[in-house]
Amino acid sequence: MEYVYAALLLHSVGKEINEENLKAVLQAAGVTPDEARIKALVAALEGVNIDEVIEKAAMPVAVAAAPAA
Amino acid sequence: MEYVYAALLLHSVGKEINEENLKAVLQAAGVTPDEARIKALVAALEGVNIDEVIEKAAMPVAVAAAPAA
Amino acid sequence: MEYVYAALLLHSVGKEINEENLKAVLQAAGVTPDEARIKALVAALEGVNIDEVIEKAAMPVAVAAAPAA
Amino acid sequence: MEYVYAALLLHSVGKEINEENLKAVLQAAGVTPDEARIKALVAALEGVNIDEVIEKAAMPVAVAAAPAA
Amino acid sequence: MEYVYAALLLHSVGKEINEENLKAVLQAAGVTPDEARIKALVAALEGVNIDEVIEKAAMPVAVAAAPAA
Amino acid sequence: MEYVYAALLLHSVGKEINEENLKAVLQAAGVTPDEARIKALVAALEGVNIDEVIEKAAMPVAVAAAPAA
Amino acid sequence: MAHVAEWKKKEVEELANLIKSYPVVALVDVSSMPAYPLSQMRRLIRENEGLLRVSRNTLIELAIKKAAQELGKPELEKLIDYIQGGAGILVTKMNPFKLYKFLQQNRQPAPAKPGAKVPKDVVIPAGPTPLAPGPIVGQMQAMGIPARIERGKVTIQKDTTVLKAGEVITPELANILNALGIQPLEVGLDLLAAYEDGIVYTPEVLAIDEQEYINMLQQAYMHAFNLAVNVAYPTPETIEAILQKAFLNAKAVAVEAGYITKETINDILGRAFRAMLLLAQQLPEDLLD
Repeated sequence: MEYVYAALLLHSVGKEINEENLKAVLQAAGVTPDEARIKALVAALEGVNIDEVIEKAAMPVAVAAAPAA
Repeated sequence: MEYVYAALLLHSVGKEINEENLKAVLQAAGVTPDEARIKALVAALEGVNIDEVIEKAAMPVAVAAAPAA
Repeated sequence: MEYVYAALLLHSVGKEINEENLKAVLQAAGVTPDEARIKALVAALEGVNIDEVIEKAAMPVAVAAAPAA
Repeated sequence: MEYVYAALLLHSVGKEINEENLKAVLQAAGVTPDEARIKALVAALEGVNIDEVIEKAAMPVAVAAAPAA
Repeated sequence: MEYVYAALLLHSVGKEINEENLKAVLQAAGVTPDEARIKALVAALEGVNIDEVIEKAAMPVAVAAAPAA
Repeated sequence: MEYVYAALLLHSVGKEINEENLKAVLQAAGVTPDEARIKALVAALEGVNIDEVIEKAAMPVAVAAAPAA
Repeated sequence: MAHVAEWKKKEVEELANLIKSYPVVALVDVSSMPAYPLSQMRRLIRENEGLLRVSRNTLIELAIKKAAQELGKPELEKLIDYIQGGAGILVTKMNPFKLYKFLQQNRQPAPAKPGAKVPKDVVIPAGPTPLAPGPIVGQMQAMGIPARIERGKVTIQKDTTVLKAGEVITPELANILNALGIQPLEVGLDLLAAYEDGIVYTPEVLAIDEQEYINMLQQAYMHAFNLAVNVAYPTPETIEAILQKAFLNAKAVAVEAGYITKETINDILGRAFRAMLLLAQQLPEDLLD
């Protein structure tokens, strides 16, 4: 998850989630970043609206009705 | 939440969550860290078992039905 | 399952779910597509709102235990 | 999710989830595969028992046991 | 709600929720305390186990309605 | 939580949540305020719409559906 | 006061002194209290740092005036407007709200009396009663109470509400309730008004809804909790929720992006699999494997 945390850290401070920024953060955390994983993450996050996803994550979870007894 | 993401990043790579490490990560993300917030976070995390806490969060929310008597 | 996964794959990349596309994907996966099933699948999916289905799949639903009567 | 659908398609027809197979399927769906994401996916799925994971996923959520009345 | 916050503040620091303490806290917040409201609050909270009340509020998971047997 | 209660007390009476006011309220409650925690709170609340944030559920809440009897 | 008897002067003097020596002065109506419960209440009040003195209404009025004058607190005189029934003076250190609550909590159940209004719903509970079979069974049934003889005892089939709060007890029902040992009435000191610090409080003001305060406490706590977690202000109470929220946020984003890690793989594969299942449900059966 360290790559995801790094991405959310960047997002929460308003920085772009790109390879360079991710690398900088991960290195500061003492990790040698894996190019492929960074590229994959950046690509995967393209088109994802992070604010929306987070907002949804906080939303109430629907509970299916218990089956009739 | 940036301070918390930074803390989770450090935790997930096995680094100690201390003032110095948090500062380094936040600075790498382009933030000027607030000393007070860093201190407060480090203090609050003392004695907290992060793995356990996260594991709890990862569990799906099971809602126990009140048993019919 | 493979027919449905092929349809979901096409849908997620914005391609039309038609006989030709389904065939191409299945063949690439090493399957000899069954003409009749492909036709039936395309017909059956017409009018189905796939985005809605995917949305539903994403919602974590907690199921209340069936109460002992 | 297209990479995941492609992987599950391969899995459901008994094909190995490797870079080559994923690429073929994605290309057949009209996507230019991202090397990094493919590598990351293959790496992430290594050692994962997909059947087991899927079986768990079919159950929406842990069901709290209803105590017998 | 200021009276209730004042009460929770006192409770959380282990101070008694009485007229004198409430007045002191409210005055420090720049409020001229209303005698009657303070008296009413003190009387209402007497014998109330605040920790218990709070714990109940803190449980985010709604309890499924007791099913009719 | 005493710092948060103090902040909400100030907020609910329309006073600014700044170091000075927080200190005054906490001292009135008999606490010796911790500078770092006060500073951290003031910093964390900067630019935050408190009325909105207090209503926003912090965690996903499961909403129980009334079970069919 | 020229023609006032000596004992009355003394009584007024004593009452006034009493009023002057306690912060809270209340008027109560003791007329519904039988002698024994009244003496119990006196003891209870003494145990709670107070005193109850019953006197003639006219003397109480004079005493209040005298005390108000001597204390220089004209607001105290307003209490006089609330003197009624068999008034008594209750002086205490409890604040008026606590006093009201105290009096409410110490009301005692009393047997049914025809013509009296009940303060609460009256329920005859289901189950066996100590009554032996007799004409009372027919009387109960006539009133819609599901009574039956079981194992030689009158048994009530299910909980039955026979009176709603505020309704009047009929003579027939009074018989039945008394036979069952159900006490639907309450006796206690009725607070007429209470004075403290220049303010006269009436029962309407003093009847606070405790549940409302509990709700407010819970709401205040939730607000504080939400605020602290949403702005990530770590406290011992919130640190876990903050960590969980951060984790859940990260996980939600990774799952949405289809970015597989050991924390997200179950969700991602599960999502894809469930999408397949849900879609398959919409297809004709012969299409499925």
